[in-house]
Order: sequence, then structure tokens, then C-alpha cells
Amino acid sequence: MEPFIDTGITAWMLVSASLVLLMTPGLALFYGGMTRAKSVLNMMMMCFGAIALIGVIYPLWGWSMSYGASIGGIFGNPFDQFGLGGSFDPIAVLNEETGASMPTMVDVGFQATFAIITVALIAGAIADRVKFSTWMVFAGLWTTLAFFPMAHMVWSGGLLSDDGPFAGIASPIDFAGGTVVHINAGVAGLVLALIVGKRKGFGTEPMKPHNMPLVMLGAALLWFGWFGFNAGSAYGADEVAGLAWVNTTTAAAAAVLGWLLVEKIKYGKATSLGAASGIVAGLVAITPAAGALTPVTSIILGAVAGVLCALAVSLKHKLGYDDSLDVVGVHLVGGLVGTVLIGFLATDGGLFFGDGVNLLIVQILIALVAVVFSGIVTVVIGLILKAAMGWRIAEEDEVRGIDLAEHAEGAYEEINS
Amino acid sequence: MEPFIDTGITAWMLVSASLVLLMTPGLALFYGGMTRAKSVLNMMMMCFGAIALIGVIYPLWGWSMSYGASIGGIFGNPFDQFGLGGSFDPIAVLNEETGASMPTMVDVGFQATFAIITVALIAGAIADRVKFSTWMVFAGLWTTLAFFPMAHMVWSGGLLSDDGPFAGIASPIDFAGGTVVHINAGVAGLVLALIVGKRKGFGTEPMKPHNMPLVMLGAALLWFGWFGFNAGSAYGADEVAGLAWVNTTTAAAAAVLGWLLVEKIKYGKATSLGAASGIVAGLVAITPAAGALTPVTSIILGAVAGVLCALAVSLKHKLGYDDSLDVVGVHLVGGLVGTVLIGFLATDGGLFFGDGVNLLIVQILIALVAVVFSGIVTVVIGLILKAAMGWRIAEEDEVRGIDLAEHAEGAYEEINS
Amino acid sequence: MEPFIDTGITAWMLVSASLVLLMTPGLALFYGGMTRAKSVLNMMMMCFGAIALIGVIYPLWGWSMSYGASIGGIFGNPFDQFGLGGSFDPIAVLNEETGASMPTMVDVGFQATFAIITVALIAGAIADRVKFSTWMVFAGLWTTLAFFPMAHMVWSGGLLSDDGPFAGIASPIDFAGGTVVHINAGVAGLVLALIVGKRKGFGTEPMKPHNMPLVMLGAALLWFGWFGFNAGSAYGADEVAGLAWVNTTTAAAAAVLGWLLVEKIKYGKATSLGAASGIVAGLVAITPAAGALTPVTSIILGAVAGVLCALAVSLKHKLGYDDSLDVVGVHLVGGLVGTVLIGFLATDGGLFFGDGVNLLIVQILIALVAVVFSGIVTVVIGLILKAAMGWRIAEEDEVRGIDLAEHAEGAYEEINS
Amino acid sequence: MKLITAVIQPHKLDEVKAALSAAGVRGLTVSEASGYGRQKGHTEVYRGAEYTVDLVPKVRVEVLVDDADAANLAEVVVGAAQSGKIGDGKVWISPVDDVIRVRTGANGPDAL
Amino acid sequence: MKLITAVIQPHKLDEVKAALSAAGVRGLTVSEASGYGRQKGHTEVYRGAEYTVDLVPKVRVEVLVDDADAANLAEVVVGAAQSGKIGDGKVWISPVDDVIRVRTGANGPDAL
Amino acid sequence: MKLITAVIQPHKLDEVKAALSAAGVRGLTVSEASGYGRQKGHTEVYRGAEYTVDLVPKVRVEVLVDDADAANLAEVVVGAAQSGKIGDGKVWISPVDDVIRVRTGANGPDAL
Ligand SMILES: Nc1ncnc2c1ncn2[C@@H]1O[C@H](COP(=O)(O)OP(=O)(O)O)[C@@H](O)[C@H]1O
Ligand SMILES: Nc1ncnc2c1ncn2[C@@H]1O[C@H](COP(=O)(O)OP(=O)(O)O)[C@@H](O)[C@H]1O
Ligand SMILES: Nc1ncnc2c1ncn2[C@@H]1O[C@H](COP(=O)(O)OP(=O)(O)O)[C@@H](O)[C@H]1O
Repeated sequence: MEPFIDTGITAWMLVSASLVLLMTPGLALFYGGMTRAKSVLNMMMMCFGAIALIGVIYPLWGWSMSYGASIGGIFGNPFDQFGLGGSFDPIAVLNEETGASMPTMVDVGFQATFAIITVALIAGAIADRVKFSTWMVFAGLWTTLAFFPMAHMVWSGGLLSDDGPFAGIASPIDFAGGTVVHINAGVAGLVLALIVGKRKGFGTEPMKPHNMPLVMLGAALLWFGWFGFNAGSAYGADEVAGLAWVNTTTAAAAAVLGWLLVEKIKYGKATSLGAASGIVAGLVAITPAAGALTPVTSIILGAVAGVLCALAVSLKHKLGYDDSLDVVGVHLVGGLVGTVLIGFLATDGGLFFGDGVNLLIVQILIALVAVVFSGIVTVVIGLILKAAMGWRIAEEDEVRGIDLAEHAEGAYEEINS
Repeated sequence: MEPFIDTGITAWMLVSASLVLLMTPGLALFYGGMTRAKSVLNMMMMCFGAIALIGVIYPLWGWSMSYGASIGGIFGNPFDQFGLGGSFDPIAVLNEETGASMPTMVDVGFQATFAIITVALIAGAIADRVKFSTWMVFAGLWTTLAFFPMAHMVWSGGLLSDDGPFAGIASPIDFAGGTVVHINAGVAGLVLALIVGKRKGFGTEPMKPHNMPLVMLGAALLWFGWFGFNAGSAYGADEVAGLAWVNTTTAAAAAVLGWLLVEKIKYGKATSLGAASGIVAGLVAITPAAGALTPVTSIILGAVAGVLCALAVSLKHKLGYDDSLDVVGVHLVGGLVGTVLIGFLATDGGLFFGDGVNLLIVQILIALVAVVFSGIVTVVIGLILKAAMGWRIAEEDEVRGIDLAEHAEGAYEEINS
Repeated sequence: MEPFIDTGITAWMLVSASLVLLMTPGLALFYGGMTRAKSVLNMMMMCFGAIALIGVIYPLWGWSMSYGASIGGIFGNPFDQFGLGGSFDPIAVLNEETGASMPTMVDVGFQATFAIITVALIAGAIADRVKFSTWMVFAGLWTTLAFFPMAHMVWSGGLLSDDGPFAGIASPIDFAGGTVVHINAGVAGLVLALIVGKRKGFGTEPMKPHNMPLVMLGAALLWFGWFGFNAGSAYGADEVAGLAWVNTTTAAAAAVLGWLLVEKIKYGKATSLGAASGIVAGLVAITPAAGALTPVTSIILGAVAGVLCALAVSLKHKLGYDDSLDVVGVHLVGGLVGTVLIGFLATDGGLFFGDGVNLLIVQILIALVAVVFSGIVTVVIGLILKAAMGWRIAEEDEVRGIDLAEHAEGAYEEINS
Repeated sequence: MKLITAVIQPHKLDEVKAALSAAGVRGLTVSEASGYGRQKGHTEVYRGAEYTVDLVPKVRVEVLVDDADAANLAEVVVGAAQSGKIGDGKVWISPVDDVIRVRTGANGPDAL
Repeated sequence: MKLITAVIQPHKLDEVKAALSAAGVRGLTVSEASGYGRQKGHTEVYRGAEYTVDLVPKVRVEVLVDDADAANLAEVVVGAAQSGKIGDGKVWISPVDDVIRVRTGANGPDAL
Repeated sequence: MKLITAVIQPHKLDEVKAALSAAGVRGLTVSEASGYGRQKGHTEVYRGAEYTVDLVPKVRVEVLVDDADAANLAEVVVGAAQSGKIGDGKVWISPVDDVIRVRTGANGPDAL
């Protein structure tokens, strides 16, 4: 049918883009509350810096590298639609049959917000200790070399999409970004934590959150924004969006219960940090699956993710890497759990629904490809920057507080002001 | 006409559900800022715990008990649409004439958020002193036995609806939940405050808010979310939604002025806690009335609610129950004011508009039924839990702070961290 | 065509109104975090007081003075649609060709939120030192005498609109309120700062922000809300809305980079206060231009605004007026930059696009008219109130803290509570 | 003159103030502190690790008094602050050479 | 050696620091406190109840000085902190047996 | 009895606590402070103006000890708090007439 702008869908996508943009400040609060009082502003700046930088990069070459003419199924040609010019098509048809469409510009906004949050997620792994300048350069490079290609591979007919080689086995499912966003960022966080090294005092000082209400508020804004992330990824105001909305909620809710249960059993007390972390773990895990499960199977997926992530966050103490705010334990583990469990739980294709192991195999494969791809790109960028600019601030500045050292500011008023 | 998914309505309902979900974290901030610094996390956990638990319960039996096949007009059969299966109909027709519909799944999400916030509201009455485990069991039982039935009675053709016995006198009006949500929660708060007993120091120590900016932020998020609550309850993106939106704003605004005026006259100063409380009082009062008044009559309703709630919050000191954060003074009184004033102010049926006392009588009747129903159910659950699990933490733990005692956490960084 | 309620547009406008309403609490946090700890509640009360007062005034005479029958192209007749009665037309046709319409009531809500935030913006210029009663009277008078007329002149076929005298040269462009909101409030802030005088200690004590995470959160909520402000001003869920959304984001992002660059060069460090301020500066500047530029020219406009506002905020120290939270440096300068740069950058009519200087001249003219009009009205109101009520609290109260003096409250718990 | 310093449980502050007031003391200074002694701290759980916070919040009260009143007023503080539980705190008396009232510049016992 | 302790109005801190600096003092320690005396506190309104907060925020300044300088520097503090209004605070001088500079371990007057 | 007061770098608190504990000290009181001395403060940037914050955060530790232990324990504190960098802080010893344990009312060395 003739394409027409469906105002209802367009309204929902405008809202979704706004919601996802809000997630990065939400993340800044979530992460910022978890740092020590002397580092909260630096953490917020890593997030806000990502918004600023990627906000400018995205219309220049980000969109084109994600959705422009494909180069080998790996990334889009940055010059194809550079600056949203060139072959940029103003109308995005969403339903060939009915002709329902939205302005492509709305999609540009929506996609930009995903690029922003993904790189910001990584910041949590290297809190309190890295040069702001190195971080900003990293954010630009990593988004260009790791995020845009991954978005292209999964969402724009690239290697990991329905048109890719795995589709012969089964159509891979990544509804809203389990691979592109969470596995991608989680792996990058792990790699950087290793390259950057531990904070002074890691393992001996508790380094506990300085402001838990900020953490809870951040988790709440993340949840709120995630409705745009997941239900917006339906690209419609329809049954799928409604299902993704409900699944997002039930999975997050179940993950909180799962996480708190682990704490109750292991330590005797359910913590608010556990609740906040459980929310994020559940949201991460349901991200790739939000349109493929039922509300009830989403509860199962959420509960499993809550339990596994709650166990995973203590790994860093055992293995000795300083993933400061648990990007690995929550985003990498949660992203893997979600991506793989789809193979069991998908209403359409899941092992538990009698559809065999094909989907499961494909889901494991795309997770692996994402891990390897992100790992290699991040190692290369991370090491080059280590040599070229250096990652760490002076140890003395780390002790005194990175907010003062890197931003010449303190977060809260002191005695004589 | 043939049912079709109206994407505009669906978009608005997806947004409304998201907004109402955000209200409970907003409440956590509003309540949390009002507690003492040593209890803020427990208060937030009571709210986030409600989100987690009801988020899981709702798709299992909550929807079915609210909207499933009626058992005596009192509650829906929990097995009818258990787990959103059974006779669950994926399409919800909103307008029989035009056929405009939305996916029922969107309604499931929207309704779940109402169940969540209602039980969370009760937490404010028993702040700082109850076992987290008892609270969680209470939340599950109360929502099942008090909220779902009330939702069924009012919104699903039950006893208090247009199809109930009172409709012979006049059609009862509860636009968005004055009885189901606010009177219900307000009565439960009063009953629990009595069963649980006073905090140590109540009446002698001021126990004032530890963080007023959190309270203001919470009030703001509540207002923002309330647009989904009220304008979403229009189940359309139309004149009624617009009217409900404007009435919500004018009533809340007028209630702030009313509350501040009382403070100015009684104490000489208008406080920010008064402004925050006035917002909530106005929003509560307009909830049942949002579609039935004009913007100007909404100003009247809001102002009356602001004045009366401002006077009502000092009752607890006179009567001696420790409704810690004024659930009774704001939600019960505000809910009653709104429900009853409809009888005077409704554009269609109000006494002041020359339509006689019938509507007024019916409004008083439904308020009374709600009070009695909620009172009885809460007394029974409250007393059983008192015997079975106990409500109070040790007095020593209450003095030291419930955050440490129940969650092994402190909200803000201390000296040696 | 026959007018019909387009549910998609209506949904987007309901959302936009909600978003813009949230901006004023966002501003309360942004400003509140920047004050000293002893004045945060008063700042929040100036904002929330504006919401309450204008929320009541708007349906009474605000709408009518903005959009009622014109009196000389300067303001609408307040009695024409007083209380949303009289000649109030319930349907607002948005597209004469297709007949797409929305309920006028939705527009009432949307417009009311603009009136609220505009007067609240002024509060930042006179933080920490003015009587709450004088502020409230000012807010009512200024909105009535400066805001409603300006809205009428620009948006309702008045003197500064397409139907005004300048349209002969070129159609003036103010997409979402550069003149009505930002220049208007910025000039008023400057005038009041001069009339009210400096805070005790201005110029010698640093008076730095007491809570930077609040400032960052406030900036984030402002950005989020600004999507409603700008993309909502498209009055449609279409290409223009999408473009305005993307331009809003790229301009704000570029302004942050611009501001941080200035700081890095001038002081060696990029601050979080700079990032937060850059966000607002970019958002202000893109406001009049959001529908008239491309994403790439929006980057240019944002970067210029970021740089110029970063330089402008140090003016107050040089010129010696105490514009406490930089309303002049950000809103007046940002508003002027945005309004004037349109003359260069507008895709349609801009000097750089070969369309001559006509648009540029018109843009400068409307900016000048706005400056003069707002200046005169504010001087008159400000001086009358100085004589009639007085602006300043006692110096002793200012030292002790205005929260205690004017609201009998402290923001944060103290030792003995 | 003497300085009485008391490190007490925070919730006993109001009683101590009232008792001192009743005993004729017209001024005092309060500050926040934390400490440990026989009273153990508590365990917090944080991300897969339990750790011990040994410092418990306390309040410090300081009162400048005449030599003659010192012993008696110290008893008053002890009486008001006592709950009999571990963690009740310490009171100590130390010598002061001189006291000056800032407002007037007067010194010695008159400055109290 | 002596310890000068001053409990002063918070907004006088900058002046006291400047005066001490001018008088040759090269170090001092500051902490937050609150207190009451002749200066009354204030009334707060909270949910239908008015109550009195008697503690007013103050700042405590401590300076270790040579015996010989004590009286003079106490005067310097008093001079800088004085506004002449109630609530200006107290300054007192107490004896110190020994002072050690942590960095070097040096003790006695050299450690100041 | 004596009171040992130490104003030290915040990140040295754990080491000082451990060292005192190892030396047999069973209680102490901690509070927040800030100070300046040879250690300069830092520069902050705020809205088109740079300014200097001279006060650096410190922690104050107070330990009541027997006369005989005072000098030795002061050395223990100095040893644990020393980093050799400017800003390490001061430790001083002052006389105390009497100490009372609030819980029991017992006074003198037994109250420690
Ligand atoms: N030797 C000491 N020096 C300084 N302060 C002490 C000392 N011993 C105890 N305190 C303070 O007294 C408080 C109570 O001490 P604790 O031994 O727990 O109680 P109790 O004396 O009742 O047994 C501690 O938290 C600490 O602040
Ligand atoms: N006897 C005292 N012991 C300790 N501190 C005191 C005493 N009297 C007053 N102070 C401190 O001095 C401050 C000012 O005392 P106040 O009597 O109000 O002022 P003034 O001495 O100017 O009349 C009080 O807030 C308190 O901190
Ligand atoms: N004369 C003094 N009186 C009181 N406290 C002092 C004095 N001199 C220094 N201090 C405290 O000791 C801290 C460290 O002093 P500083 O001179 O910077 O270090 P150092 O003694 O290692 O050179 C200061 O921050 C301050 O708190």
C-alpha cells in the first residue's frame, strides 16, 4: 500500500526516543550514587560526556555507519548518508502491507539514544580512576568501531541478522539489543577493567555507595526509560509493543525477587542495592527477548537472570578484576542469560515449546560472535589509548578524589562555602 | 464497527502505563525523603518490593481476579484468565461505534501499575518500624484480597459499578480510582497504623524529613505520573483525556495554594513540605473526578482538598495514632473529599448544577462501602500477620535505624568509607 | 476536510504537555542544587509556587489573554474565553487540508505549562534573598502583563507573528518560544537582579552549588521535558516533530562540547556544572530554531551557543549585577543567539543558504521588541512591588538562611533530629 | 575553669540537654562523632561481600563550667545519658586556662 | 604549648582565618558544630506542629600555639569573630603537654 | 589520664585504628574535620571564576589513655598515620582530670 505517516506510531516512537535518551542520565545517577562521594561527578561526566559526544557524532556518521549501504555485512558506508544527507530516505515504511510509516528522522533520534547509552554503560567498569580526556576519545572511537558495526550486523541486514549466515539454522532473535547493547558493553567493560587496572584500595576498602537514594532513583529512571527501549523496539503501537511492555515489567520484577532471595539466603538480609541491581539485571535479560516471550515465561527469564547476576557480581573479588560498578556481572551476564534463554523460552522456536535446538544454537552463536567482536575491538582501542594518552590519573589524585582532580569541583558543599 | 487497533490510543495508553509505573518510585522518593536518614532505604524497599511482588502476581492472578468472570460481583475468578491465558481476549474494544480498540496486553500493563502503587501507598503509615518480610507478605495478601476485588467491583461491572445496585439511584462516578486506590489505601494505612503501633519517640521527637529536595522530587514525579493515571483513565486520546489532564493540573495547583494558605494563617510560614503535600492532596482528590468536572470546578475541588487535608494531618497528634507519613490525612481524607464533592460539582449530575442529591447519595454510599470493605479486610490480614510473623522490629533496632537492621545498609556514606 | 480528532497527534500533545510540566520541577532541582544548602527550599518553592499559581490563573484568564479575541495585536481579551467558557472552541484544527485536529483542551494544558516555566526561570536571577510573598505576587502580575501578551503577539496572530508588520520583510521564526519564553524571562531576570540588588557576600564568597548531582538531574529532566517543548511545538506527530526532536538533541549535545571546551581552555578543567549549563544553553538556543534547521546546522548553532553562554556567565562579575544562577548568561544570551542565528542558518530563508538578509533583519527586530517589551513591563512591576511590599528579607535572615526565615524549614536533617 | 566533654548515644542528646539546663547550665556545644569501644559495630553486606563497620554514631557534647561545678555537672550528664547498655559512652573533665566570650571580649568565669 | 579552641558563627570563619594568618599562624583545624547559649534557636513548622530547634550551627576552630602567643592569638580570634550580636560564641585556651608533627615525627614547639 | 588527639589524613584512619588496636587500645572516638597548614588546598572553578579552597578534609581521632601510655601511644598513632607527605597532620597530648564511663558511672583509669 501507499506509505503514510501513522501518527499513532510516530507519537509512540517520539516518546520512546525521549524515554531512551533519559536512560543515560538515569544511568549517571545509578552509577553516580554507587561511587564514593569524591568521584560522583566524574562518573556523571562520563555519562553526560557520552551524550554530548555521541549526540554530535550520530547524525554525522553514526546513522550512516549503522543503516547506510552495507560494506560486507559488517558496517554501513559512513559517507553514504553522512550528515543525514546523500541517500537518506525521509520515510521509513514499517508495514509493507498497510503502508504504515514514520518519518525516518524519528528513527534517527531513537537509534542515537541507543548508541549513547551503550558506551555510557561501559563507564561503570572503570569508575573513579580514568582521565576524562582519554574516556572521551575512547567513547568516540568505540562507538564508531564497535557499536555502529554491531548495530549494522544485527539490525540492518548484516551478518547477525535474518539475512546473515546463521539464518539458515534459525532466525536469530535480538529484539531490542541484548547483543548490540549489553553483551557489547559488558565485554568492553571487562576488557577495560583489565587494561586500566584496579583502584587503589580495591579489595581492602569497602568502597560502598555514597548515596543509595540516588541509586534507587537511577534504577527507576532506567526502568521507565526501558519502556521506550523495549516497547519502542516494536516499531509500532500494537500488540507487540504491549507484550514487550508487560514482559519488561514482569521480568524486571521477577529479577528483583530473584536477587533479593539470593541475598537473603547468602547474607540474611535483602538490600536496596540488591533491589536496584535486580531491576537492571532483569531489564538487561529481557531486552533481547521482550517480543518473543509471554509474560509468564518472562517471569522465569527474569528470575533466572536475577539469581545468576546476584551470584556473578562476587566473581570480581574472586577473579581479581576491578569492574567497579558491576558492568560485567549485570550487563554481560544478564545479556548472555537473556540471549541464550530465548533458545529455551521463545514462544516461537524455543526448546521448551518443542521447537528443537536450532534457535538455541543460533542464539549461542550470535552471543559468541558479539563477545569476540567486542572483545577484539576494545582490546585494540584500549591498548592504543593506554600507550597514546594513558588511562590513569595520578594515584594521589585518586585518593584525594577524581572530582577535584579532573573537574575542579566537589559534589556537595563543604564546611566553608 | 469492525474492531481495529487505534495506534494513537494505543500509543497514549503505553505512555500512560509507563507514567503510572514511575509513580511508585516517585512515591519512594516522596516518602523516603520524609523519613529520618536512618530509615530511608527501608521505606524505598517497601515501595520497590511492592513493584517487584505485584509485578509478578499481576499477570498470574491479578488481572483475572480484576477482570475475569465475576464471582458475585465481588471479584473475578482467578483461574479464568490465570497467567493471561484461558479466556483472555487479545483485543480490547474501547468504542463500540467506531471499533477503536487497543491490545488488551496494554491494558494489563496499565492496570498492573495501579495495583502496585495502591499497596505501596500504605507503607507510609507504618514507616520506620516494620519487618520487611511481614510487609512483603502483607503486600501480596492485601493486593489479592482488597485491591483486586475492589477493582472488580468498581471497574469491571461489579457491585460498585454502573451495573451494581446503586446505579438505580444514579451512576456512581470513580473516574480513575478514588475508591479503589485512595480510600482503599487510606483506610488500610489507618488500620495498620493502629495494629502496628507508634514509633518509639512519636509525639516527643519531631521526626522531621531528612531530605526535603527528595520529597519535592518525589511529589513532582507523582504529578508527572498522575497524568497517566488520570488522563490515561480516559482510555482514549480525546476530549475526555484532555479534560482530565487539565483538571488534574488545576486541582493540584489549587490544592497547593489551599494548603499553603492554611499554613500561612496557622503558623505564619508556607513550607515546602506543605507544597509537596498539597500537590498530592489535590491529585488524590481529583482522581475520581477528573473526567466529570470542568477546569474551574476542579480548582474549587482542589482548593477544598488542600485546605481540608492540611487540617487533617494534625489529627494524628490529637487522636494519637502514628500514621507516620500521613497516608490517612492525605489519601483517605483526599479520596473522600474527591469522591463526595463529585456529588456537588459534577457537570453532569452535580447538586450545584441543579441535578439533585441522587449522585451525592450514591457517591457517599460507594465511599462508605469502600471504607468498610477495606477496613475489614485489612484488620483481618493485619491481625493474622501480627500473630503469625509479628510486625515490629526490635526497639533497639528502631533506635539504631531500620536500614541497618533490616537491610544491612546505610543510605549515605559515613566517615570511614 | 471535515475536522476529526487525530488520536496520534492528540497522544503526542498529551505527552508533550506532561513533559513540559515536568520541566519546572526539573528547573527547581537544577536551580536548587546550585544554591547554597540554606536556600534550596526557597528556590524550589519559587518554582513550585509558580506552578501552583499559574496553574490556577491559566484556565481563568491566561488562555483568553493569549488566544482570545485580539486587542490591538498586543493581547487577547481576558473576558472573551474567561474560565475556558465564552467563545472557547473545543476543537483545534491543525491541518486545514486533512482536517486533522486535536481537542483544544489539550492545547490549553500544553500552553499552560509554557506560562509556568517562563516565570519560574526568572527566579534563578534573584535566588536566596527575596520574600516569598513578593515573589508570588510578582509571578502572577508578570505572567499576566508580560507573558500572556508576548504569547499573543508571537503565537496568536499578534504583532510579532506572520500577520504582524514585520512579515512584510520576512516571516519571523520562533518555533517554540525563543522570544516568548527565553528572551522574555532573561530580560526580566536581569531587570530584577538590578532592582533587588546583590546577595550579602556576592563577589567575595564563592557561593558555589551545594549539591551538584541535583543540578545534573535537573538538567536531565529539563532536556527530557524539552522534547515536549520543542517537538511538541510541531503540533503534529510528523516529520517536523521528528526534525525538532533530533535538532534539540544535536544542539544540546554540541553546546555541552562548546561549553566544556571554553572551560578546558580557560581553566584547564571541564566541569560538571559546565556540562549541565551547556545542556540548558543549547536547549535554549535551539528553541526558536528547532523546526527551521537541519541536524547539522543545529550542531553549529548549539556549539556557538555553548561557547558564547560559557563566556557570558562571567559578565556578571565584571559588570557587578548578581544574577545568581545565570538566567541572563544562559537564557537571555542563549535566546538571543538562537533567535538571531536563525537568520543565518535557516534552511529556508537563512543568509548562509543564499536567501539574503531579510530573515536576519526580522529576527533581530523581533528579538529587540521582545527585549524592550519585557524590560519595560518588568521594570514597572519590579519597582511597584519594591515600594509596595519590599523585595528583600532581613540581611540577618539571609545570612542564617532563607529556608528557615521564609519557610521555617531546613532542607536536610540536622544533628538533633 | 573546666571543660566537660561527653561522647554519648545520639538519642540521649535531648535528655542530656534537659538535665544540664535543669542544673543551671546556660550554654553548650554539640558535634557529630562516631566511635567504638566495647560496643561492636555492625555488619554490612555489599555486592557479594560482608564487611564490618566498627564505628557507631555518637554525639559529642562540650560544656565549659566553673571549677567548682565540674564534678557535679559531669554526674548530671552521666545520669541523663545512661541507659545501662554497652555503648553509652564516656565523659571526661579537662582543665581550661581561660574562656572568652566573643561578643563582649569578657574573660574568666564571667564568660561562661 | 596551648590549644586555642573557638566556637564561632559560621560566616565569620573566613575573617578568623585571615586574621590568624596575618598574625603568623600557619595551620589550623576546623570542624562543624552547633550549640546554644543566650542565643535562642528557631521555630520550625512540621505537619501541624510547631517545635523549637535550639541548636544553632557553629564552626569550631582549633589552633595549637606556643605558650607565649596564646593570649594574644586568642584576642586575634575574638577580634575577628566579633559581630557584637548574641551567639558570637566562645574562645577558650587549654594546656597541651606535647605536639607531634606526623610527617616528621618532630615534637614540641617545632611541630607547630 | 591523658587525651591524645590526632588530626590525620582520612585514608589513614583504618591503619591508625588497626595500630591502636594492636597496641591494646579498646576504644576511640572519631570525627570529621578539615584544616590547613603547610599543605595547600586546591583550586576550584566556578562559573567564570577560579577560587582557592584552603581547607583539606581530615579526620580527628581522640583516645583517652593512662598517663603512662600516652607518649607511647602517640608514637603508635604517628607511625600509622605517616605517609611522609605534606598534610600528614598533627598529634597532641593534653591533660585530663577525670574520665567517667557513662554505662557504669565508674571513674578514673578504670573507665577507659
Ligand atoms: N579510650 C577511649 N578514648 C576515647 N573514646 C572512647 C574510648 N573508649 C570508648 N570511647 C567512646 O565511648 C563510646 C562508648 O564506648 P563503649 O566501650 O562501647 O561503651 P561502654 O563504655 O559503655 O562500654 C565509644 O563509641 C567511643 O566513642
Ligand atoms: N558553657 C558553654 N560551654 C560550651 N559552649 C558554650 C557555652 N556557652 C555557650 N557556648 C557556645 O557558644 C555559642 C554562643 O553562645 P551564646 O551564649 O549564644 O552567645 P554569647 O556568648 O554571645 O551570648 C553557643 O552556641 C555554644 O556553641
Ligand atoms: N597550628 C595548628 N593548629 C591546629 N591544627 C593544625 C596546626 N597546624 C596544622 N594543623 C592541622 O594539621 C594538618 C596538617 O598540617 P600541614 O602543615 O599541612 O602538614 P604537615 O604538618 O605534615 O606539614 C592541617 O590540615 C591541620 O588540620
